[in-house]
Amino acid sequence: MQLMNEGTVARVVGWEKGEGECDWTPALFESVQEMDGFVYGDYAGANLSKYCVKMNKAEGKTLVVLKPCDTLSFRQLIHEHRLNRDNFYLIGAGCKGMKDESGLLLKCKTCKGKDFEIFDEIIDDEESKQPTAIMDRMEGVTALENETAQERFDFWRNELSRCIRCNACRNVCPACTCEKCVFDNPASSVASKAPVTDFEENVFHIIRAFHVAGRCTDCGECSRVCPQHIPLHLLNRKFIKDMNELYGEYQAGVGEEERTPMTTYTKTDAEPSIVRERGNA
Amino acid sequence: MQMVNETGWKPKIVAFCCNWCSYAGADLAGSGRLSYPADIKIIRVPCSCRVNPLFILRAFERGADGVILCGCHPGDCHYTSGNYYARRRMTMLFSMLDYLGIERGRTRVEWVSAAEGAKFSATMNDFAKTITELGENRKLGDLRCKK
Amino acid sequence: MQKIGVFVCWCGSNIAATVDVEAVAEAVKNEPGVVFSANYQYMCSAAGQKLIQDAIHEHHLTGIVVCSCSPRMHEATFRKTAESAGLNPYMVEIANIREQCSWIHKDKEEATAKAIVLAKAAISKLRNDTPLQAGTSAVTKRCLVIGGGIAGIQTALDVADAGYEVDIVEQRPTIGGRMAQLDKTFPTLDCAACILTPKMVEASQNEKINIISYAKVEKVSGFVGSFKATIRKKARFVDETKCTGCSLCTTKCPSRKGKNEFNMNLDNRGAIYIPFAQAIPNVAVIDPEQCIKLKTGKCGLCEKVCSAGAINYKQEDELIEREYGAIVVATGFKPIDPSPLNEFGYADNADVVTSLEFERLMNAAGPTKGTLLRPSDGKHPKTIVFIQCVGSRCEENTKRGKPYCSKICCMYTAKHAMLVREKYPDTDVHVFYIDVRTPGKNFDEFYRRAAEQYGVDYIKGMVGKVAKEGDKLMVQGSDLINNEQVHIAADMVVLATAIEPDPTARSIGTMLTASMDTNDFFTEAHPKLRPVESPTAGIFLSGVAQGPKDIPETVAQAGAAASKVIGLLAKDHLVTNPCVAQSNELMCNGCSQCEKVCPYGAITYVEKEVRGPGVREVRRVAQVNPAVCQGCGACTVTCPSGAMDLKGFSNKQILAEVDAICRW
Amino acid sequence: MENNAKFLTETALRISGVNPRKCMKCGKCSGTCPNYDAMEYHPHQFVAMVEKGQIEKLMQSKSIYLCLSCMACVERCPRGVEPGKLVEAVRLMQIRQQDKNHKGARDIPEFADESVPQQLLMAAMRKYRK
Amino acid sequence: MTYQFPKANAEAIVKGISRAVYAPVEKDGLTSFERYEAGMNLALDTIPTDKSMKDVFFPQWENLMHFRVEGKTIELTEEERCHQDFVIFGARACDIQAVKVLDKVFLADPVDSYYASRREHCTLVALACDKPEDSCFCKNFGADPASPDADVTLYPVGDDYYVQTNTEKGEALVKEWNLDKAEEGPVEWLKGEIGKKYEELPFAHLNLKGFDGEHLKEKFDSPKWKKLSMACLGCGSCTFACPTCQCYDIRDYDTGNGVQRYRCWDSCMYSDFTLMAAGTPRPHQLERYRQRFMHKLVYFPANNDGMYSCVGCGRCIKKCPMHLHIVKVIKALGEEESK
Repeated sequence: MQLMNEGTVARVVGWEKGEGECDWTPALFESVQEMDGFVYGDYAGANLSKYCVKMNKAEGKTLVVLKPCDTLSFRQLIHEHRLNRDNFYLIGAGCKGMKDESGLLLKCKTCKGKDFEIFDEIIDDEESKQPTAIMDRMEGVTALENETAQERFDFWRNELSRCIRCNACRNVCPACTCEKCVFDNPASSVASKAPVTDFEENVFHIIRAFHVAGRCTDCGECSRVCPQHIPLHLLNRKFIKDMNELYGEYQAGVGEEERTPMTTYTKTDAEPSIVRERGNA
Repeated sequence: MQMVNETGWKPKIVAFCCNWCSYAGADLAGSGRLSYPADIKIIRVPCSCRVNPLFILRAFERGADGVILCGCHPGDCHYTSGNYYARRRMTMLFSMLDYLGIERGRTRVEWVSAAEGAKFSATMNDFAKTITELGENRKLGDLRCKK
Repeated sequence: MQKIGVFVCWCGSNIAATVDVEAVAEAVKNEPGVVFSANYQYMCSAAGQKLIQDAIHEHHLTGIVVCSCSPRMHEATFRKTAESAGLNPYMVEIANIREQCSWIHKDKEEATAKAIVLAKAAISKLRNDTPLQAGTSAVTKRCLVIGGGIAGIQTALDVADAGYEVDIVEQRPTIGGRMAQLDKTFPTLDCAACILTPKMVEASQNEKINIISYAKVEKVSGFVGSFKATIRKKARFVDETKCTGCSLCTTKCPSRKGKNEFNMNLDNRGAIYIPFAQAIPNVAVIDPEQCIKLKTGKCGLCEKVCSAGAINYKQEDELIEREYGAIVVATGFKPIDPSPLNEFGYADNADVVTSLEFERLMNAAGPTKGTLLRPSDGKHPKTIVFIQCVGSRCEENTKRGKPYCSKICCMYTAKHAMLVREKYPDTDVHVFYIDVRTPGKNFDEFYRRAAEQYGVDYIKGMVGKVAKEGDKLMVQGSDLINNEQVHIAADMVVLATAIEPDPTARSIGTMLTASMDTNDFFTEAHPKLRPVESPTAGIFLSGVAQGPKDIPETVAQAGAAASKVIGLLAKDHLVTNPCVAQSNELMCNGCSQCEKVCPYGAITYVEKEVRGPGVREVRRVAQVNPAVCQGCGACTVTCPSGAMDLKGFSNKQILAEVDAICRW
Repeated sequence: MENNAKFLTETALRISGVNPRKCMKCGKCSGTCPNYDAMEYHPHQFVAMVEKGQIEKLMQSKSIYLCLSCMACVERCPRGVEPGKLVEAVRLMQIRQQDKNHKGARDIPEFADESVPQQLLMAAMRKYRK
Repeated sequence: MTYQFPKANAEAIVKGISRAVYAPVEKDGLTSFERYEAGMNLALDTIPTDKSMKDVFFPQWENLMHFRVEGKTIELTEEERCHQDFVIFGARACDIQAVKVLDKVFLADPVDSYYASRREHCTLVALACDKPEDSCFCKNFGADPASPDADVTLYPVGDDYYVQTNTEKGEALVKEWNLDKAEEGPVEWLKGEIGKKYEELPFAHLNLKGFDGEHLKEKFDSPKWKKLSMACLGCGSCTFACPTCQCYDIRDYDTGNGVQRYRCWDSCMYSDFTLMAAGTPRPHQLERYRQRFMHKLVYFPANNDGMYSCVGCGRCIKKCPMHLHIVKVIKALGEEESK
């Protein structure tokens, strides 16, 4: 994979091995010698798009290795003017489904597909084109929707009460690139540092999901990184499912259109009362 | 007139009204002496699209039992498109609250024009009734505020 | 800390009968920041206002809350009161304790309690108020009209009449637009040229009007009152100041392959040409695609025959930069291309023509000099079938056509049918229609005349197939009234094709940040009450650019747009609403989400060095133009970081109100 | 509408997936129909009659068998109503209840001796299962 | 004294303690120290728990005081300190070492009375670590997994726990349990076994040479920080899992009727950590990342007689979403030293 020599690109963002079998870490390589440590394979789960925001202002081009799903995040970040396409050389890397110590990652079990949305060069093989999805992406959301309101409430209380507000979900999220998050901003009137009450647990996750609605590519990093194992993707996917159903199929990070379902409308959109009229109470 | 249930508990309801249609509709309800419960307090906003989901969550945090957003009818927005955005945003927010198991009836959007004083009053009465039936908001408040 | 005064109005007994005003004034005394409170019978009266002014002076108040009637009633009054006492007028908040309290509640205790909460909410908001200054911006007294059809001409004439300079930018070599291509006009059947050309001449002779033809608007920046436009005037290769319009060159030009756009490509023209005899400016233009001299360097015949020496093969595009106070969009329309609707056989049969082509075939200045002849063999058609609603009224988002009614087809089809029957009474004329829509003065009478006096055969039903059989066109359609399928062997078929906005409209809309609907028609600021203004301040709409309409409607709208322009240009300065959005550049991500929801195009992005505690770098940040922003707040909710806020209705102000109301 | 008619209408709409209210009554379907003259009820009438609940009349008419299923009407309808699908739906409804001796999937094994080709059974299942 | 009871009785013993008991409890696949209630799922075999024992003495958030505004007067109510004895059951050597680190911070002058009151009222029952994880490296930092320093120590041998009391407080607690006395032999055997097991762990011997005040500048200026910190998201997972991270923020919550003043954990990984009017002193993640490890390995020992504020529990190894952790830092910067 080290076909990029110095000159064309000033640095490479990829992965290197850790102390054990599965603890690969996103890594920065700034010279050809360093590239000896470069690896790509089964444990390259992290989405490197988020690191690109930091690299956007660096001198020279940065080579970044992106999996098919990561390219969606990259494209979305271009839509949001957080990245300048010209500053990057993108290697689309084939993906056979990524793993951690306990096997195939959750996000890969509901893989969205193997197409690269944006790239300069693709390195893959036949095997990496085979679908990895083994379950329906919206299965979890649908199951919850079919429960009663009380069941849903109990489910989410149990899940969200574990939140320790470590901000891993936010900090890993390629859609969360605010210079200053409202929850960190003392002037915003809603800043908070610890989930002191149920309400603070709820509001952080509702608002975070709302802020990334339409921009979330469903890369699944939030759930992957949560040290408390909260299924955060179920919140984002709820918005994705709703938007698909109400405003037409949409995948953030695909195509040239910069508008998201939340920054556009039609005159015949569903009324908010649709929430009262459908599904289980 | 105030809504009171058996325990003496009274609902707290916040109504966000856009300046051009619904706030004027509320004024018309007033000049027509069309009553609705005193538990409902109105906050004036320039347009329904000014209402941030955070405002609604904040109301619940601080002890509101219901929040209603009123704006111009779709197509009649003073700013042409504000209520269309509000409609999508609120649909998404309400759907999420429902998904989290919060009672559906606690949030509502109604389009009330400046000429619809009667509708404003009827809507508010109906909403207050719904909230009274639902009872106190226990799922989405911050208990620290109760101290 | 602010010093707040609270003034509780009795409104006679309107408030005082149900609300214990003294209790309200007493209850708010302990609110943080409140240093004074009072109640009075009529706060809006001269004496009431004096009470407020005195309190402002005496207690050095920094803001006031008036508990009274709706702010829609007296907010302006109390703002003026405050201003005259030296207070910033935006440091005034109204608690509506009449419409929202005393008038709708009967129980005094309950109403008083609510009035206190409303007063406290207003106080909480006021604590977060900041003084706001209404800005002003100068108005450039010049108007740009994009499009030189009847809509643009009429607007220009009306604006010029009021004494303001107007530039008309027209993409074709001549003004006149679609109307110039028409033969006769309904419902009076007067000839289009006879009523249009005098207007064209008038426009060209008006000192205030400057016609920039064969040009396009390339870039627009700025905002209401001071737009800056760059106009590209394409090279004509003919010196406009020298050409006399003698048209000798056009007859001598050896190149004859250029399609004559003015005649809907039904015949050819020279490489150097004047679109039509009455063109304004009456100046020749060279089509560089066809000109032998420009392509091969040989020929130069036109230069030789031109006694005025106007030909200049070296002419280049010219860029004109100018400032305008107002811009009028009059970009007009074109008929759709019916080829994709293959059942009508337009692409395959020369004798299936669109209505605009038919206009040219009937026109004395047209390719057939006004004799109706079939394009295929030049014979007189004996049976003509007109088909209405071709590509109109189709299901949305399908390739069948447009979802809207094109509005003018019913009438022009009746006109065509009538003209044919009048000129060639031996011709059979059939019209297939779905509905005949004639809502206009003398319109239905006109249509009935076609059917009753001229014997036009109106068939309710639609054509399913047009197929060539020998030298006939077999038209198969349904006759719903007789419940039968009809087959007509026609010599000519005329399609009343839908009209769509000119293809340049979308790019112009984007340039002007003027919103458009999904069909590329410009959106009006309010569908009923502001039908000739775009939501983007300073942009006005004239003619079909806004939606299908006929000539009288177009002229009426053009005049209306002109009066709006005049109203704007008559002002030296615009006072801007200070309650506008503001972007905190330190927090802005530059993500452009706000820009997308702004209905006014008030938000632009700039690369800028931002400075703050520990921050000093160049970032892409949003900037709001306060002269353009109308203060709806759509951007504030779209902004995830909260960088965008609305003055006068800031997040803090609204949250403070929420907190005050919801206190547990 | 009486109950049976209502049931039939709903069935026709469900099978066809057509919304007859989208029809603007332009008659283009009938204008385009190649077998118009043979039919008692024409494509546009199918749409109107289904909307009015007159399914039984349609079921009894020979027209349902005279439709060539060329789908020209579906292709050309400006409003996307798809009359051809309605004709097909009504035809299916008629076929399914012929002589009221319709067989369910469970009845099939009785018939399935070696002389019955497997393909026939499968084809029948596919066609009439809906 | 040495006692003995069957492992199966552990739950009954915890239930039987008359005071409040905090013990490792498993819920939804995660373990943490919780106030034990009947029906909870004791997790006495887990090493280490997902969340550390720190939570008991220094919870993620705690109220300090409450202000109430009436008219123009302010009324202040202080939060009560801990005044009832309680027991922590099942503490591990690393967490106990961590409390010693916390003591250096919170019990030094000025004493943190909220923390001190909890320390005072606690009786600590420790568990020797017979089944360490690969991520354990506590012995590098002075903790002894074979005989953790507590009021009472439990040694799992076979199907039994052997109990040794180390203090009077401990002896008093164990008396309540009415246990049979036991031989010391198995305890000594187990200590030996544990000693051997720890020798075989992958991170058993880390080279800590040079991690002291003497080499402060050299470590601080190392060019390796750039690469080490690159993948850091700046989340607080490591600090919140860490048993010694003790930074907190004091915040006010406006309840509408008054103000609740509380403190909550803060993380040096956050961009708004120690935010001042002039901005943050560590504007980049590199500086924040360096701060955390420099503090654990250099600054803290420099100021506390060589005591590291890492205890080798291995939680950061398990919790970091990007697999960054202190062992990588020690290895990267330590290598430099050995050259």
